[in-house]
Amino acid sequence: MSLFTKAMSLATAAMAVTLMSSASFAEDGSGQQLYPLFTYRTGPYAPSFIPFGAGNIDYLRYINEVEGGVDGVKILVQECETAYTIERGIECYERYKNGYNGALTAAIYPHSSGLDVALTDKARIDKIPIVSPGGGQNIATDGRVFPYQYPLVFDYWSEAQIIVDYIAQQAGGYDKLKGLKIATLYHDSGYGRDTIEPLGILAKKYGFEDIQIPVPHPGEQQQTQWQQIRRANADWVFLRGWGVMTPVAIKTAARVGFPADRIIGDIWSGSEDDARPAGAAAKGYLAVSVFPPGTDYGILKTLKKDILDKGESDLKDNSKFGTVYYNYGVIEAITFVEALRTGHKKFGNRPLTAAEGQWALENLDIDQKRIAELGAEGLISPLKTSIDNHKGETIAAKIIQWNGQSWDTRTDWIKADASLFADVIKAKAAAYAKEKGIQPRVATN
Amino acid sequence: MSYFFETLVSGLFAGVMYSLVAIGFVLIYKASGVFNFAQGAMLLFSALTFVTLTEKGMPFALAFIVTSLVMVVIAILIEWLVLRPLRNRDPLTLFMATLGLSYVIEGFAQLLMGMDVHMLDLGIPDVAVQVGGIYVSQFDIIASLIALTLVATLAIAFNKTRMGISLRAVAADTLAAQSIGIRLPVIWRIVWSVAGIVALVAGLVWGSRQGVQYSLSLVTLKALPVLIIGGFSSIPGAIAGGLLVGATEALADIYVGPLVNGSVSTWFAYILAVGFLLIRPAGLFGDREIERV
Amino acid sequence: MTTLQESAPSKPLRQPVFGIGTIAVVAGLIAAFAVPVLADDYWLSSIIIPMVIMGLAGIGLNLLMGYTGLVSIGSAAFMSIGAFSTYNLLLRAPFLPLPVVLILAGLIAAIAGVIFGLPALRIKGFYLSASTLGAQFFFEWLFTNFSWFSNDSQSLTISAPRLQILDYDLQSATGRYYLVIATTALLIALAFAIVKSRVGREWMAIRDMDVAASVIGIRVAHRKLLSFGISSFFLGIAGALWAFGYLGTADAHAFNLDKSFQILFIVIIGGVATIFGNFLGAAFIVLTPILLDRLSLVIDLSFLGDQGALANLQHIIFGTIIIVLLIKEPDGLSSLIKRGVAALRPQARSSG
Amino acid sequence: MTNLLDLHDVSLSFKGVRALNALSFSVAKGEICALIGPNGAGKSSLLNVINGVYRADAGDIVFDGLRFEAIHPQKAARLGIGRTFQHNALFRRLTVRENVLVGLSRHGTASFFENIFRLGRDGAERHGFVARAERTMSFLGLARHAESIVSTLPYGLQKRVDLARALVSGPKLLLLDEPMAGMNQEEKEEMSRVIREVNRVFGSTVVLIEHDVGIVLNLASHVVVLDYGRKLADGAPDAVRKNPDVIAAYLGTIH
Repeated sequence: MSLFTKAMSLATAAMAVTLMSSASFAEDGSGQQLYPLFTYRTGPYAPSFIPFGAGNIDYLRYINEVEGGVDGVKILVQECETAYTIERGIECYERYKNGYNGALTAAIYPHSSGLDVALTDKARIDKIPIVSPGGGQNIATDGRVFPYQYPLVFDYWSEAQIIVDYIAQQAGGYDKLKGLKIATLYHDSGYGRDTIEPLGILAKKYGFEDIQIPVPHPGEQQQTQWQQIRRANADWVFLRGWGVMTPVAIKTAARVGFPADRIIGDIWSGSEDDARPAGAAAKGYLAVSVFPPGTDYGILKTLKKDILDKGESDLKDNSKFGTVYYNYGVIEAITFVEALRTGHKKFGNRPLTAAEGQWALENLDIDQKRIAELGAEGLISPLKTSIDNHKGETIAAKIIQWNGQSWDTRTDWIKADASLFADVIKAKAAAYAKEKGIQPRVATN
Repeated sequence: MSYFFETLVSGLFAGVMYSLVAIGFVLIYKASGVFNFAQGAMLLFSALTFVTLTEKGMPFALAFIVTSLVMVVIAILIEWLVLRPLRNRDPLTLFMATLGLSYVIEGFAQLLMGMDVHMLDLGIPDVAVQVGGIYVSQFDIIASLIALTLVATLAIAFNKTRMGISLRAVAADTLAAQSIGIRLPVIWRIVWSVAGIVALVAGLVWGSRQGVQYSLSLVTLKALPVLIIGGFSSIPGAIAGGLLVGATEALADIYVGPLVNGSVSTWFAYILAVGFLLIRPAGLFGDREIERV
Repeated sequence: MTTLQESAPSKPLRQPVFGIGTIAVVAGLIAAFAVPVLADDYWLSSIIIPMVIMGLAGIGLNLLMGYTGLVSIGSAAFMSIGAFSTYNLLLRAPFLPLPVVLILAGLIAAIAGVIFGLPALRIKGFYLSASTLGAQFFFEWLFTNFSWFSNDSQSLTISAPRLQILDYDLQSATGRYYLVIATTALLIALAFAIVKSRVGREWMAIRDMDVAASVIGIRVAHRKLLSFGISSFFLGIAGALWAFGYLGTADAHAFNLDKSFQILFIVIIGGVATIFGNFLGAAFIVLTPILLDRLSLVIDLSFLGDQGALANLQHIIFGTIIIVLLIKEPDGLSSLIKRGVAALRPQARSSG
Repeated sequence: MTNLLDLHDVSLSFKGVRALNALSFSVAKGEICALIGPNGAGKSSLLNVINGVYRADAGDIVFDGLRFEAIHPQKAARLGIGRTFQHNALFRRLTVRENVLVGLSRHGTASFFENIFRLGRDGAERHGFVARAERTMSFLGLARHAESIVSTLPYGLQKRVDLARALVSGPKLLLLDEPMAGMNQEEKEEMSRVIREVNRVFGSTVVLIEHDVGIVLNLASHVVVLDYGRKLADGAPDAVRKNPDVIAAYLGTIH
């Protein structure tokens, strides 16, 4: 047997032992609530995950160590790397769906829109709630058809409304929208195309001209697209970018002479990492913000004092504290903790099962008062779910502006009119139910 | 009509950017017959090293030199650890080895220098200037000048220096070159080093445009159809192929895209390249091999 | 005899009816059908099923690459064709039973394979490999850009409307496992039948020396296209299983370039011109990231930095293993195992 | 005696270099014809033109009554032109038996589906192929090595496998490109005997290239001498041996 053969067999044996026995080495988790943290610390999207994951971890660490858990129940964080791929995400889901070493799973946050979709059928069979704040499927708003999907906080149809509302504000009223040209430059994918339909409806309603221009993934060349925009004499550009597409768009806009303060980025085009690489060209660039950046919120000050300054933060680079993605992570962790509290009120202060977690997520009510108690005023807007509405009754976002170094908040919460698209979404959910043969639930409580 | 020309011109400039990446592949292919898939990873690595150094306060010129040296060291390591043990193996094995290599280099790049998105400002103003009724970006003009300078330098180096002549000898006939005393490992080390420096230049130009981040390594995929059309072994081919791909892709996006409700540029260049291959299997400037039996 | 003989791909043509091979096959089948009794849902759903399907995809590429000598880096495109065809056939022709749908989906992928294999008649080597990327990007675009393929679903994803054979529902992990393992077993038998037939010999002849193959009268062009077609047939069915037997739902990006590379690595790691080797390669591809991820739970790796460093380390280890295998073990893990077994059984070797 | 092969004014050049220059000659059915000439005389190129690996620039060829200017190698094989190669062109990762079996490909009658599912004509084809391969292998003394991977065999045996692969399909014309290269005297004589046997038992007409003039003049019934793409002499061994041009240009002082 060659040395190489020996080494390989030794490695194989070691791997087998690891795989079989890893569970038994780990600490006992009974009495704790599991939070399976789906990470993507590698790959093209890692830059956004790193601060996001830190926000997640820091808040849960604060809850565990400073507040002694959620109503006394400690949260056990277990990381699982998905590399933003669906198959590894499924492995993570299968690994943690039934808990871990005694710690119970109440809900799973897949941290990926693609994975959220891929888990839809599995979660229905396994009865595990899947929660995707800011990144869920819009049709899953209808909780009667999707009992286990929670596209909390935001959707792109509401985003289109908010953009149009903001433009109307700037123009001086909805009647001034008539004749304006709003170009949407979108990432050519399911995500990017999602706003074509609502903008079509809005254009008909308000009489603005709706121009749709696709950018193929990854979007490192956009000269022709921006020439189209300039040629069409667009008044505003709604930039629905993803990854590298955003800075290239901002730079190319500057090159063809389109003003940055007439470009409004989507929530995934509105982080520091989207604007900063565009350099000076990005000054004045606007973006929709559901997860407002900044450190001037009560909870952020608390985290700084109790976690960051004690060197217990997951951040390696403290300058990322208070960035869009960090705050997103904190906000997401708040939804988890608040869901647990909601559940504890009904089921008692103990780890929740998936069924109990599902009930809690369906009965969330983070109102203005609770937001103030959390020290999250200005950071989150009220969130109230029901069996009919798994997203939250009011959807709101702010508009922020890049000053060359950081984001400035331009507006207060702009609320989307939920009634406008509700019927279209319901109809889509009904069609889905029919295709899948799902009997929609009726509200019982 | 001016819209057509504007699209054409911007497409041609985009093509120059593709060529800049493609040249690195051609160099390595000529000298070692390897299609180096890791070129994209080298591009990422070099650009990341450069910005990390400048962010630490190192002046531009010094950072460029230090990064170049790092690329030389990497080239020597690659020759020693990968190419030498795989000598005399078929080209496809070497190609697959470079696929593995790209994982290693990307992994190291991010392990050592993190995964942040970096801004890179080369101090080139990126504004539009009007030339003959057409808007042209100043940045594009300068990027093209950089590419031209690079090509000219390489051409002189190949044709005038002793090293370059040895390299061409290796490209023409490896066995004969070895028999007259040219040492292959030395040639490989040099060529991979030069390719590393070309990757650095391309990485800086691309990086200043889209930020230095992981997706820089994906520009490889844009360079591939350029290489198929231009031929893997020809620098003029890489330039001509780049221009052809850039121009047709831009025009197709404008004139074909609307017909198929979307952008076609992810695949258009490849289909163009495949069509091209069916007509001219060796590419625009590549040599056609005669099979000996 | 020598070790060289043991690695011979061919066996004597006449075999006893109930030889060791038959017994091994029967034992293997029994074992395969007993797996759900021993393995829990996690093992089935997230390790065994993807491993088997990726192994099947590896066979698909290996028929083209290992047996005919044509390297494709667009394999995932043909998987996506199989997946999207299956979805649309199930949706739009609900009277068709699942096995028929799978075969039809494979045939559609095969037709696409033949069309995108046409450049092989003019070009070789990595010119050909690079041109297969055309298929990769074209189909990813096609299935993203025309929502008809995903029945106008908002997220452009497809999910199986129904998964059943003769009223037996296959949605559970065990059901999906049986679907996957039965399909794979049949396709393994088919793969063996092909490579042991005249066609298989002719493919290998083309791989080893295509000019000589042409001179002795083998229809080289026809055989190359056939190889593309059959390879794509396997990949198409593997794609359908990947989408519906494993992921549950899929979009075009589930079959991106990374997937094509994974399949290529499966063939390199498992060994070219093998059938079972592909499952070794697939095991490696599926298990390595999970193992490295789990390693961090067992051993304190904080000295390496954070979790992100560990994830990058995975990349490095993975790439290194590919290179080391290419250098040390060009015939892949299957030949390593053969030699390992031979080394452990010296008596058997001297008597054989 | 009729001619099996006629070449008329065949020319071929590579990148401006003339490999064959208006070459004409005939091979009679059943004879052993040797092509001799120095390296670069165009001998291998000539074989490549006859069975279609190269395409002649000018001239035409008549094989077994069929006239063509260029032919596809597969068509040539179907017409009954077999071929061995100067440099090793075996299917190196296959066994000897597989190499020989592949040589029968053009005789395959079963369809793809019959082949893989072992239906219909497959059984007859399989049996016929195996029988023919076994016969050819034992005829060439390869039966012992049937299961060996060819790349592991010594050079001399590989040459024989190459011959077996060409012979097994029963070609009317067998083109042998230096079948005795690299062999010692004893092996060469053994190979000569085999070629003569092939010619006698299988009835194949043989055109061969060989450098060893002594061997050639004993083996061949017809010798064509080439020099720089031109024909220098053409005739029976004795006549060629006495041709003054040949003596001057090539044979020198031998005999």
